[in-house]
Amino acid sequence: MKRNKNNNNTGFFVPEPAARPGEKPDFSRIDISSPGAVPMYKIDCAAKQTHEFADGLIRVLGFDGVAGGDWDPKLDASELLEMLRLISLTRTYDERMFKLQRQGKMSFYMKSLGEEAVAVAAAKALDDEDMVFPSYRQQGILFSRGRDMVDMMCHCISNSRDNLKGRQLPVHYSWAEGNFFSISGNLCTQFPQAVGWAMASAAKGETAIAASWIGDGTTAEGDFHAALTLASVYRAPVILNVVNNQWAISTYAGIAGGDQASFASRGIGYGLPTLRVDGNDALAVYAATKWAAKRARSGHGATLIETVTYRGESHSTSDDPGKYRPKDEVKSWPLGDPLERLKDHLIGLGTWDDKRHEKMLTEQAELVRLAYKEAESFGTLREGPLSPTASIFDDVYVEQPWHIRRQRQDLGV
Amino acid sequence: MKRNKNNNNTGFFVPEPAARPGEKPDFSRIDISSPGAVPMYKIDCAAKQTHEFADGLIRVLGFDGVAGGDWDPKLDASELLEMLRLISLTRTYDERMFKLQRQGKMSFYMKSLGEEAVAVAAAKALDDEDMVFPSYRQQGILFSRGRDMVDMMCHCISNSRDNLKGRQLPVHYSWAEGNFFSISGNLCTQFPQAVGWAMASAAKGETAIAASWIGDGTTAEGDFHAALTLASVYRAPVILNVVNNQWAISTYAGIAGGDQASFASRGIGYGLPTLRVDGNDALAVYAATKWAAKRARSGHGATLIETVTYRGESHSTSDDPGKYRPKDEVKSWPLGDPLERLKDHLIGLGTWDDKRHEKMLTEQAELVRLAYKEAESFGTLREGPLSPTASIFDDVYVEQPWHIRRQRQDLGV
Amino acid sequence: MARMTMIKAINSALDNLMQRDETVCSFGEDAGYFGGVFGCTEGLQAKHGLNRVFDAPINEAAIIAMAIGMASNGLRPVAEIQFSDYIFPGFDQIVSELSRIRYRTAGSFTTPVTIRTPCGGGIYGGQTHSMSPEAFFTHIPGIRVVMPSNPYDAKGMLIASVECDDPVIFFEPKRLYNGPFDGDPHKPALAWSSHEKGEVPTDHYTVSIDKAEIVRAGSELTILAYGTMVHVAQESVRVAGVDAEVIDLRTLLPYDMQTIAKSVNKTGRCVVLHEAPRTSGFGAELIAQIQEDCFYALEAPVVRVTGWDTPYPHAHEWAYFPGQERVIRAIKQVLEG
Amino acid sequence: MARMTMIKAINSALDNLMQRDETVCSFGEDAGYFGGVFGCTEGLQAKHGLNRVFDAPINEAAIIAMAIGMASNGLRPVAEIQFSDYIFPGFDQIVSELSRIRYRTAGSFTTPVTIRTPCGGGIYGGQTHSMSPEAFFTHIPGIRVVMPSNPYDAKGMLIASVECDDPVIFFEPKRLYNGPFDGDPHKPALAWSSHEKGEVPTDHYTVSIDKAEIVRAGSELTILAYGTMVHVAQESVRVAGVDAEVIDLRTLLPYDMQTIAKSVNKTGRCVVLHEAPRTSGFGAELIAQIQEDCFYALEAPVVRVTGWDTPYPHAHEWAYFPGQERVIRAIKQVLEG
Ligand SMILES: Cc1ncc(C[n+]2csc(CCOP(=O)(O)OP(=O)(O)O)c2C)c(N)n1
Ligand SMILES: Cc1ncc(C[n+]2csc(CCOP(=O)(O)OP(=O)(O)O)c2C)c(N)n1
Ligand SMILES: [Mg+2]
Ligand SMILES: [Mg+2]
Repeated sequence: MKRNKNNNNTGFFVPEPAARPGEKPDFSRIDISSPGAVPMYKIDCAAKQTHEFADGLIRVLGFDGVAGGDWDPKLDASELLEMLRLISLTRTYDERMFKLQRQGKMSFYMKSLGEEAVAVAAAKALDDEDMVFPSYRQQGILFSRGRDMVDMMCHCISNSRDNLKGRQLPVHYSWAEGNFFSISGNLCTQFPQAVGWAMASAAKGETAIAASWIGDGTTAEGDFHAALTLASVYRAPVILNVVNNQWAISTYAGIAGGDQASFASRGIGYGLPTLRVDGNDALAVYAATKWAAKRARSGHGATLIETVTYRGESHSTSDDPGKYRPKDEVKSWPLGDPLERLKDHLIGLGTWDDKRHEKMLTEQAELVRLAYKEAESFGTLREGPLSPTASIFDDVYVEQPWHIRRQRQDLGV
Repeated sequence: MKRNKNNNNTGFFVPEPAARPGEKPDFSRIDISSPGAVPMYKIDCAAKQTHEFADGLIRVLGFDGVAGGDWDPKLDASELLEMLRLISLTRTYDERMFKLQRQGKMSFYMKSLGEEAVAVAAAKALDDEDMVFPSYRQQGILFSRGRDMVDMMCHCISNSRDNLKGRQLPVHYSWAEGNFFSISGNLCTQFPQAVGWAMASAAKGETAIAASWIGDGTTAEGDFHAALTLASVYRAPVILNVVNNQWAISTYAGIAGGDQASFASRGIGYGLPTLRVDGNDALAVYAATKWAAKRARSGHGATLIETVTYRGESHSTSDDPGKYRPKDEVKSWPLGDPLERLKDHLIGLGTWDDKRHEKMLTEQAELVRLAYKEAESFGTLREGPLSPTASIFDDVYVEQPWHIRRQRQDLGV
Repeated sequence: MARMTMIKAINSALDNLMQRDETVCSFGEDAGYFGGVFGCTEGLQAKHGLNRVFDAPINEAAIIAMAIGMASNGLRPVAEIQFSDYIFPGFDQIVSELSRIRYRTAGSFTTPVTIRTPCGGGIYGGQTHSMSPEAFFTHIPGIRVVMPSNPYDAKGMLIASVECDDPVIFFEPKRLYNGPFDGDPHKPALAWSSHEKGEVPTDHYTVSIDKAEIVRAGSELTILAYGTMVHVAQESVRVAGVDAEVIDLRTLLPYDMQTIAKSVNKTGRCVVLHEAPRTSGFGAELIAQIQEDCFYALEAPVVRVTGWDTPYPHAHEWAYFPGQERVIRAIKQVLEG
Repeated sequence: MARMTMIKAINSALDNLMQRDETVCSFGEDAGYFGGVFGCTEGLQAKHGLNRVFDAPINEAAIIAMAIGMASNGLRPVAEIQFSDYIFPGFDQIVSELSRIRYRTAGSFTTPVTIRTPCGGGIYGGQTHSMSPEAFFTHIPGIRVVMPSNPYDAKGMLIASVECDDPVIFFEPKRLYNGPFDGDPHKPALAWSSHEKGEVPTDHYTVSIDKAEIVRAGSELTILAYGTMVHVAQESVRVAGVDAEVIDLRTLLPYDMQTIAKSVNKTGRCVVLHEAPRTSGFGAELIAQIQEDCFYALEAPVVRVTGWDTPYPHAHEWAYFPGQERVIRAIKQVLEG
């Protein structure tokens, strides 16, 4: 077998990231148009119109902290502050939980560091009745929708108050009351389910839409194609989001085809409108989501949104990113940090300052600390109490059939 | 549940074909550019360049029978005649086999009426060493590669000479000696396999490429996405063909998303070059395949080709198309008949005439009749002889393991 | 009451369901306008509208995922998979999603989906239109697996399945669609109109999806069968002239162990039939549980009569299909054993 | 010889294979540059090049289909599926394609693919990192299914699998990657360096993928186990102080019935262990065949000790995992029964 390095005429091509550990980070592939470069589209525009910018980047917040361009959602200061608070809270929570995992308090954890705006801003642009089908990196939605933090922690430490009775891995939240669909450990499965949910909503004549999120790596799954096909064919009121944070565990976006075309452009072949968005720009994410939601709600069908961002932390508590990417790659990330950028914007508007920011951080850290204290009072994975052991036999079926009943008796519970 | 008809703001949209039984056929959606409308691309052009015409139509043969435009492959009269002969032979064979099925000679049959050029012209543009992964409607490839017709028939009637030992449904040919991969009854599975085959060829430093064919309906399968992703990421020397014959059993191409965008345009999001071709124009199919093959062989990777054609017959011997589409829809098909068009072209060139054509048809009919007679001498499904009964236990594994041996003994064979 | 084929019975069930409950909808490949390649949904789109009965793209994962999403939003989808041989692209959505959503959300999301799919051999369908994949599904906690053997049960069980809050895989033995089949391909085909189980009420009724049915009471041995094999069993018993108790399992997950154990404890001998390959087929589960629950009553090894451990061959269909000869041989074997 | 973890043993097998046979290649999600999330392919890309060891897109169907295509063109691909819980998107390519290509082409195309995939529980992986899906695969004629229980076998069986002309599903019990595990989570973790089966030659050798191994000879009863449960069985036997014959099946399809039957005919009593859910688990097949082949030797019902018929719960891992207590209870039961 010929063992040719890339790009020869013999041997197939295996894409490689611009930089590996020890090499200089290189993000020259990220094309940074200025705010305003992508025009705002009419809500009922032809999908084709959006395709022109499927490789572009919808941006609102300039690096000078000034908002501009067609897509500026022109939010009130209070709305902006609320997003800032939520992004920051998500980050503070993640930080603490990650540490607690290292201390053995839970079996597993996953942060959303550096991409919190993707979840928070989208959630704020949706209605609370809209059903979200997130992946494991949109915990920001839960904060945005006001889920009780103690409940979230109780899930993560699998204690007696875990609303999922200890059955799911940490961070695989489910919150029916908040229209937050159960996160699956299996990638992409929820993408076409979201389309089905949205179709049901339309069939019932209801106004709620659905939104789902997957990562760049996950776009390779067959279910991605299933979702886009269904969404296109039935014009379902759904927003399909690809969070391109550049990495899928150790493989960069090129292994999913990201070097050949943007993930947004995948929508072109299905005739779906596509928006490619600066994911670290909360205002741009908000505006794009709002547009897609309005479009869906007014009967024009689905939109594919790619948010371009960067996974600031390891994939999960189980891997060391220093083994596959330059250690300080995040520092070279050209789209900056969503928290800092929104903060700068607010400071620029004169409604915020470093002092208030520090105070907020301190308060949030304390809030998280206290919440965890309370959560622990309901037990931890290691020490218990957990949900009753017998409960592992519940909810397999509506009623416990004979064979499961026998097994419960076998276990003596 | 609201039961709204299409296109309302409530209720999801269910696409419907332009015409159902009893209605007037309507192919106004088929956009017929003239030969020459789509330019020829350099063999190493950027994929993007081809995307401009992803909804266009590469054509060579005008309806006046004259060849023209950049894509004219400028074939010799003898090559053109050979294609004519093969298209006609495929049709004659299909015709006879379909009738024989109706007479109970085989359990099942599928014709390729009206789309024979897709298979024949592509096969002629490929090298014989190239591995083809066809669907069940590319029997034309077998004729083009010179497979013995008696062998083909013996397979279809599952007799003692069936090279597949009666294990496969009729028309699910496999012919290793002719580099014709086993046709699967499961749709789309072969599409990503073809990419793997092509990668192996590249890895070995060999020049053979792979080509695969699926139908419009089949593009909806997850494996379609698998194939395009692999082909794009690894720049595999493969040609991925979508034969858009407008129908998938009873569902029209819109149920696979074909109303929203062309199937060729699916390639855009993967950065694959896309060619959309008049499938009833043997010269255009030949030229497009030749281009893609050359591109693949010179290390520039995969191409997605959509051939636009029309399924002239029922899906198989098991359905009645009069139940789901206008009976005479084929007559309104704007791209005509591949055999007639090539014949007209040859007559225009002065190398063919109606008399010779009639003679060829008669000779081919006789050839097929005699071949079937010979085939039947090796048995038929109903009367036998079949392959030895004990052979059903062979080839499950390299060697027969104990449990299968026991089962064979159980059956007493 | 009316005489119906199994196809008509299924159609009637769907029609009744859609009439009574506006959340019921039905879709699949060719299952909208055309009414399905076997005609099970014929006429339903015209009657109930495009949003309730519609064609789906050829993607079995998409079909099942769409059903899951709809069910989680209050609908009762009935998804058709054209042949059970083609259910595997959607297998992940069943194993990882459909079967677990109630469990992993502690009951806060539920997905009452029914998946209908024709299965089994006997129609010269070759290896991709003949599979009996039920055993795979019986190893998936959280779903129910059922298979009727006649029009009356098909209708009643389909209604019960759709009305059940658990997800159900509803297998339809396609060889029985138009008439009973006793395993002898040389006899003229029978029609359901000549069979008492072809008598089907046009109105709504249910047949339990928890209970097996003793279709022939007997004392010498127990024969466990489902789908087409129920008819093969009955005819084999008649031909062999033995006093067998023939049980139509009807439901495979959970299966009705009470009825099974009672019978085997009584007869002490048992034959298990299925069309699917033997190794790790559903017969294995039945036997494992029988030897656990009825060990001291058993007077001979339980014998399996099954399809072979090969893909389903096309031409040699009748060498593969576990017909009367093999069943009768097994009956003799357990009686002598 | 050297002491190796199971991870290193697998790595060494792949390295040997690639060195000897230039058609061997290996790929999977994170299995290229990074060397796999468990490190099984670490260093191989650097050593053997990008075209032989590479990262794959996250699409298990694509991975398996790519392997099939490559194998049909003369390569010997070893595909890694990151967790066996995630093999189902590729299930169709296995059931409908990989297992049947030799058969449906009468041997003219063959696809010698090996699929490696970590399975089993014991690592707090929750319902999507703990599955034991082997039973599904044992119902697919045309593939082989194997599962080693220690580094020595892992290497020898992996080499045998890749060199075998049949497609092989090679399950790696992830709880054993770094050391043996006897089912007691409260004991300090053991390392393979302290276990004789951690002794692994660095050179090429094979271990049969047709033969079970009697890991403890005994006379009172037979215990059938594979993967992690082999170690649970051995420790349970020690604790219970019984003279059990413990058989490590190693290969599940085809399984080594000769060794099994010989043992059960000798002991007359049998316990079958697996982590997977009970209903239609692989234990069912073993029992069905045992009662067929050893009926008159059996003195008590064969007992199954298995995972429960529920998804694998996260927090209550040890209530789900079939540990020593349950095994010992079963041993007592068959000895008394
Ligand atoms: C079907 C399936 N295959 C593989 C995995 C293992 N896995 C978990 S996360 C992950 C990477 C996903 O990357 P991406 O989609 O980019 O999302 P991100 O983690 O970056 O948010 C992989 C391979 C899985 N969970 N499910
Ligand atoms: C996985 C799978 N699903 C469903 C089918 C049943 N089926 C066979 S052919 C067909 C229609 C295919 O239509 P298309 O792809 O347009 O090809 P054409 O028949 O028009 O050539 C269907 C649904 C199948 N064979 N395999
Ligand atoms: Mg990512
Ligand atoms: Mg078609």
